[in-house]
Amino acid sequence: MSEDIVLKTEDLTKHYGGVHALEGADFEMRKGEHVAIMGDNGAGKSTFVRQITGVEQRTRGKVWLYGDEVQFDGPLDAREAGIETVFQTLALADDLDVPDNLFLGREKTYADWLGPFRLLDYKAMRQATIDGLNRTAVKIPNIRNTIRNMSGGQRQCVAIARTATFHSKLTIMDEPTAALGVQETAQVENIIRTLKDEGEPLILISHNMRQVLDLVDRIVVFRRGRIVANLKKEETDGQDIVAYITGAKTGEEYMEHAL
Amino acid sequence: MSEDIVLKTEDLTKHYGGVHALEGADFEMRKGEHVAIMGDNGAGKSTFVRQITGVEQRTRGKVWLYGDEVQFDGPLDAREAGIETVFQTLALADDLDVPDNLFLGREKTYADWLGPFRLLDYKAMRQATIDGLNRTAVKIPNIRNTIRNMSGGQRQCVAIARTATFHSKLTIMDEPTAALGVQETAQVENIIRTLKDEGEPLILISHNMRQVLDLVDRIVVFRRGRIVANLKKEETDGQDIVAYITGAKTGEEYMEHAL
Amino acid sequence: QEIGATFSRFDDNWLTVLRNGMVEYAESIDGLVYQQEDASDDLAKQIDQVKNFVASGVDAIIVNIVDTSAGAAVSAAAGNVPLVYVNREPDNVNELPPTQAFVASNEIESGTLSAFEVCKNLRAAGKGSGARGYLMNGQLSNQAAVQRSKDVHDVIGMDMCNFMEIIDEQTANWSRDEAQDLMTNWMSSGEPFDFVLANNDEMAIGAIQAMKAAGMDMADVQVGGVDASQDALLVMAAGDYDVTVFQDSVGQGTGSIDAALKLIAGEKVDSKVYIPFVLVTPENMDDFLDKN
Amino acid sequence: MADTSHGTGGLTFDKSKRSWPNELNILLALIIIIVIFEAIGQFAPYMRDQSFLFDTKDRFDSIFNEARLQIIVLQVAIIGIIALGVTQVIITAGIDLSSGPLVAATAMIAMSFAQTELVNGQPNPKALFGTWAMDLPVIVPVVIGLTFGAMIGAINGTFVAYLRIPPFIATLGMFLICRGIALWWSGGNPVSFPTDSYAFLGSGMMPVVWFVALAIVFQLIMSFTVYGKHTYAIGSNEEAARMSGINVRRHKVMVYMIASILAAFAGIVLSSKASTAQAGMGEFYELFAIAMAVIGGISLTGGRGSIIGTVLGAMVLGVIRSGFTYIKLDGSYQLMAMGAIIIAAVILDQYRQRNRA
Amino acid sequence: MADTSHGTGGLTFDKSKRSWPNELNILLALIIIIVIFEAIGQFAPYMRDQSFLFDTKDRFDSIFNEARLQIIVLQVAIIGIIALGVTQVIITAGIDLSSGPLVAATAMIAMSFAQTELVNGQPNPKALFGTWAMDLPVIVPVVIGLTFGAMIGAINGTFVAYLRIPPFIATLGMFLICRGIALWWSGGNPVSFPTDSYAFLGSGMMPVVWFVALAIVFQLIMSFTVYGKHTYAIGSNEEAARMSGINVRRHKVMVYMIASILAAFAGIVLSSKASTAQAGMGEFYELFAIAMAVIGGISLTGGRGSIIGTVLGAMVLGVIRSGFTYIKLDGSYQLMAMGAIIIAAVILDQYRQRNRA
Ligand SMILES: Nc1ncnc2c1ncn2[C@@H]1O[C@H](COP(=O)(O)OP(=O)(O)OP(=O)(O)O)[C@@H](O)[C@H]1O
Ligand SMILES: Nc1ncnc2c1ncn2[C@@H]1O[C@H](COP(=O)(O)OP(=O)(O)OP(=O)(O)O)[C@@H](O)[C@H]1O
Ligand SMILES: [Mg+2]
Ligand SMILES: [Mg+2]
Repeated sequence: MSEDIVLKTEDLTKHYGGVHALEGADFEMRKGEHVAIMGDNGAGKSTFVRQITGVEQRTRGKVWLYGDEVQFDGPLDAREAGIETVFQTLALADDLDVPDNLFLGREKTYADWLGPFRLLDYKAMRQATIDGLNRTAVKIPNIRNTIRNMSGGQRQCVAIARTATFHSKLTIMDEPTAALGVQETAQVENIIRTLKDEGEPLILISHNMRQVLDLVDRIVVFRRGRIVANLKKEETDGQDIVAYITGAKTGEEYMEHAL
Repeated sequence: MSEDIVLKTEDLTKHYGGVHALEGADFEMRKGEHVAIMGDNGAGKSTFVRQITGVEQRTRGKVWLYGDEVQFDGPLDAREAGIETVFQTLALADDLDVPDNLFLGREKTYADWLGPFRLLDYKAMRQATIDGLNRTAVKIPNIRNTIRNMSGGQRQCVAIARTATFHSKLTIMDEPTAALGVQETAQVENIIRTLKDEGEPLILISHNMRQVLDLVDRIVVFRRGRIVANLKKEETDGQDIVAYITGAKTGEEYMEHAL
Repeated sequence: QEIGATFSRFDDNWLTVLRNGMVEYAESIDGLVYQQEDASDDLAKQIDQVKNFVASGVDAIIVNIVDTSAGAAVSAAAGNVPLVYVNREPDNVNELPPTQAFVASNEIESGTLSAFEVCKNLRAAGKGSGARGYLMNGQLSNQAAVQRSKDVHDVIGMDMCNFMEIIDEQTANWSRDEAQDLMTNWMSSGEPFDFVLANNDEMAIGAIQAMKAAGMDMADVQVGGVDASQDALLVMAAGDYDVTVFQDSVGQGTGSIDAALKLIAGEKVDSKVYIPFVLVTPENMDDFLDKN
Repeated sequence: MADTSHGTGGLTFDKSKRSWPNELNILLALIIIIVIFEAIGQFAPYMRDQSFLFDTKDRFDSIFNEARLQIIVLQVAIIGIIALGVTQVIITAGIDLSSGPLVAATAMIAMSFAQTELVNGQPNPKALFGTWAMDLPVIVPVVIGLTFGAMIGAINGTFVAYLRIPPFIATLGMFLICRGIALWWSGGNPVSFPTDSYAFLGSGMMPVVWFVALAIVFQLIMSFTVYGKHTYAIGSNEEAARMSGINVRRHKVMVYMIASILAAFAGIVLSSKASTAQAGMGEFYELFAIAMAVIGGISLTGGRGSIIGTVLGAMVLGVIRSGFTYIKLDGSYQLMAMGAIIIAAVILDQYRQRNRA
Repeated sequence: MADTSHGTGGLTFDKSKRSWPNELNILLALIIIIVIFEAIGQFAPYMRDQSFLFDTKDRFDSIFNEARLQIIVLQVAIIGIIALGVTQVIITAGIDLSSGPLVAATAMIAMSFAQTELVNGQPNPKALFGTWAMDLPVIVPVVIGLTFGAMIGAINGTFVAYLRIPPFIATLGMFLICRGIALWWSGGNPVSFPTDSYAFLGSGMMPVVWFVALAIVFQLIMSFTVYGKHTYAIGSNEEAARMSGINVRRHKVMVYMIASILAAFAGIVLSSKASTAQAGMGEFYELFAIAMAVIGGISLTGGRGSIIGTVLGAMVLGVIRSGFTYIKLDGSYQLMAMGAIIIAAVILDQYRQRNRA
């Protein structure tokens, strides 16, 4: 397989008991590409992400990352392999403050010979946090407040800042701007553009048509657990995409599976 | 005070320790009016809602509902007074299924003389649930699955269906369509239009400019815990509103508080 | 033959000596299968254990009863399977059916012997005009503890010993380390005292350890306990411990197994066998060194 | 159709793969344990062809060892009654540690109004009160005992719901208080010799009758009433329950009261069964009651679990205890094996639950 | 500026209203309790002008009753050592019930390698092994004891983290297993008469030295190291911690191991202090260790709490116990009052926390 292909899945499938949340997904993306995933609520978008990032174990199917077949035991593995993810559920520790959350699992430390008891470099993390948050334009009165006491959008910005602070081989964002205000949304879109300029590949899940058409190269549509379309941005428009989402149309290559 | 005024607040204020989340909010809405609240993340919108609905106890200020001064001890009181709310945190019981959540706290029952041990009418609730969900167009494979296993949008639709199923004197929705797909968003907007037609007053919190301009009569902008603008839809446009949100402009009557 | 035995608790020092003696004795008898269970001070559990033995079809049951006032219920649970009470006297001892018997000591003796000896020692030390001291109770819900404490109060109620005054009494739950802390707490008030009476040896040893740690001279204080455990006798040998009381574990253990075997064989046995307590002081302690 | 497939938006789902109830896992564990005991009885040399469940000595009319079947349930019936209430408390994401001492305190209190004046023609040696409290109708001690339980439960519930004390600490405090009450009531002395009618409450298989009847009642209540639904809702997400308009605090007080009334009733049955009440009774009952519920598949974080599960959990403990005596396991090994089996039962449950998903 | 006001987007916040730490609440409770005891000593007629904390009889050089101050800490030091570990387990939203029996089992095991051959010139009557195990250097029993603790902790942790047994049930199982081991080790017999060097470990104020030293070490670890941060993160939101790339399972095993090693060490110190090891030791220690942590303001749902809080919680229990003896409260009342005070301390804490918001 070409080294050019960042991520490839074949027949990726996930069943929850009787619920077929994801069914035979074949997906491919190339270096530097930004791909959007769209689809109804419950279409299986987040499920797709959870299979790739090892949060859950898939029912069947294969996943390749940069040409190597991978089967992550957990999100830790996925991160170590270079996948940075903003999950839809955000995955923040409610009782910790913003810097703690931002650096959770990869703290800045010194005296590393102490192993698990190595010391935290609070000051460096605090400064890096403020820098990271400023990129998202979010206003947080006191970053030492616990996440529990943050507004919905503030939480989302923390999760995004976490992903944007670290370089990665593949970034996945599951509805990153859902809870964001006008300004913050614009900033996050800027972050995404920066990634594009730096050639970092990205999967963006979003319900926002304008955003998707603004930002990505290609749009993959999910419907009832299946991929039903794979559209180049230049060859499609909002109405066309909605037709696929609602099931009014189905991509030719996907016809055989159509319900 | 005129019986015409559905909700009025005076100097409504909430401090969390040193964080001044809401500061001296004077707000008023009339019968049949639909009002949007907009503002940055952390501007205090949800805090405002929590003070009105009794989820938290305010630091100071007064609230009138249909002319009566009210001070709710908890959300139960608010609901009994006729306020139906979709909270931003959704307030669903993860281990219960959809009908259970929809009717939580006001179950359909028989043999009511049994008091707390009165019997549940599962069948009626299940049917009513399917009807309610169909109004939101959401697809849920099995409504007897627990909420824990639902996608973000499915959960949001359940929360909205719960509010829309019961008549109320005032409906409040805090970012109801944030997680929704294209189709579902359209349906929820239809629900809101129906409320308008029926003359039920509504407060809508949303970051979606198109939606706000489509649906409501008046837009109130929050910034850093203060109300900074109160705009009739006819007299404003998207750019103008953004100017207020970002602080580029401040409403005349609010100048004195400007930071 | 099969004998099942249930004990009120396994982690009690004296009962362990009794138990181990019984295991040894049972092994020395050909064809005897002996099994023992821990009721962990739970009366209902003990009744159920008796029923479990019955369900398993044992030939006789030996019970070290958790609560002596539950004799009726335990006796009933055994049905017509032979049953022997050991060590503790059930309240229905006078109404036992012919298939049941009991082998034990009379608990009233133990506390009385110990307290009375301390009383005499105090008089001999010239404190007959007034002596103050502390009383350490065993577990408050335990009947031996309640009985032994009552014995102490009864002794002090006698004319001869009414010069003794209890400053305070508290529980140390039979345990040495709790007794250490309790004694240290008492001493921290700075009140002078002349004696310490404890419901068992472990607590007495704990008290002695605490007093020695505080630098007290053990010759000035009379300490009395119950059990005559090996630890206690060694402390006594060191001159720190004054009075304890011996309870014959071997006599009770072998006696109860013998009684059970006789009942199985259908022979007649005495329905009550009392095995007396013996006072132990530094003078006669050598006789008891390897007994418990 | 829509009613049976339970989907909206035109979706259906594959019902054949519907997950089986958790309770089956624990039933499976139960059967495995029984088979193991049977096997040991069959093959261990020292056991001489005995059978755990079957009547090999022709002592009974049926093919089963009826004495064994009875004692298996009987010995867990009383703790089982407590566990029914503890289950409800745990479903609200709470915990009740006070039930063991409450059993003791209630036993003492109820028994002192259930004493009989003459024992074999002699005055009752354990009489706590004067003759006015002797030979009262059985309803008196029962009502007094249950009222006491309700009171303790109300206090527990108030601490937890209104004063927001963590349930663990509120009921740990009450644990100490109830032990204190039990000791103080008669100064550590046992209270014995009940009237015949009181003695009947816990005689023979009566504890099992109570246990089964109460289990059925509460299984129905938890499944089919508003009380049950709200109990699950509170445990699942208390904040959501509150926002949905459930009176969470009042409901919690009710749950703790029910739990304590059941524990008090267990104390009455226990003292009746033993014909005596003693301050040390019920030690560790709270832990075993919780263990029954957890073996039965309850989640200590609330929102999940069932009364049926708890009943099965109780059966597991009953079988284990009986089985240990049957295979003549020594006391110290019994403790170790009991610990291991409790853990193993839950492992099996976890394993099956995970494989299902 | 940005560094000190900790805000982004140009916001500042009013630092003067910064909430005070929870630990102050419990310190307040502690002071209130002490004042109450002083007052009782002053005004209750039967107390004859005694003082709880002050030296009214001129026995010491300082104005304080030093003996009292010492025993207050001494009597909670050993359970306090356990509580340090339990605190960490609870912060991960777990619980450890096995610590009490583990104390007993470790005491037995360690003591049997710490026996001395000759007692007062006579052979040690409690010798468990032959002379080969006599008069060994103190390091031997300590290492054996701690290794045993580490093993038990590793098993607890594995059950909880890898087999996903609820901590309550995993450690309840281990509770029974350790009790069994303690009983089985010497068949219920006490093991006594340690070497001088072993006896030193728990002599005099040594338990306090250990407690304070360990408390300081772990307070620093919890505040300033990755270990501490991850412990809090796991308790706060385990799923989030996992998704953030923390190796949650390995970390949990480590936490349970540390807790069990601390409990094992407490067992060593206890047996040294008492100069004996007995199977029944450490009864209810697990509950009191948890109570210390909870009085110290920990949340049983995880994510919150501190070692300092637990130390203060331990002090509250120490003061109560000493105070009860001081005012000569009867045993049954002691239990009731202890229960009431534990609850009251937490109520105070809750009340202050709520008023702060
Ligand atoms: N753990 C689970 N158990 C059972 N069903 C599940 C589980 N997780 C998800 N599902 C179901 O799988 C389907 C797909 O869910 P998924 O979260 O992938 O949707 P989504 O496309 O991300 O939707 P949204 O836009 O609302 O986030 C839904 O019908 C959901 O109810
Ligand atoms: N319990 C709390 N304790 C401390 N600070 C809080 C608490 N709740 C909210 N805040 C702070 O109050 C401010 C207002 O929060 P609020 O949730 O009202 O924002 P919002 O306008 O709803 O934002 P969003 O659009 O992101 O939902 C934020 O800065 C938030 O961090
Ligand atoms: Mg999703
Ligand atoms: Mg909000």
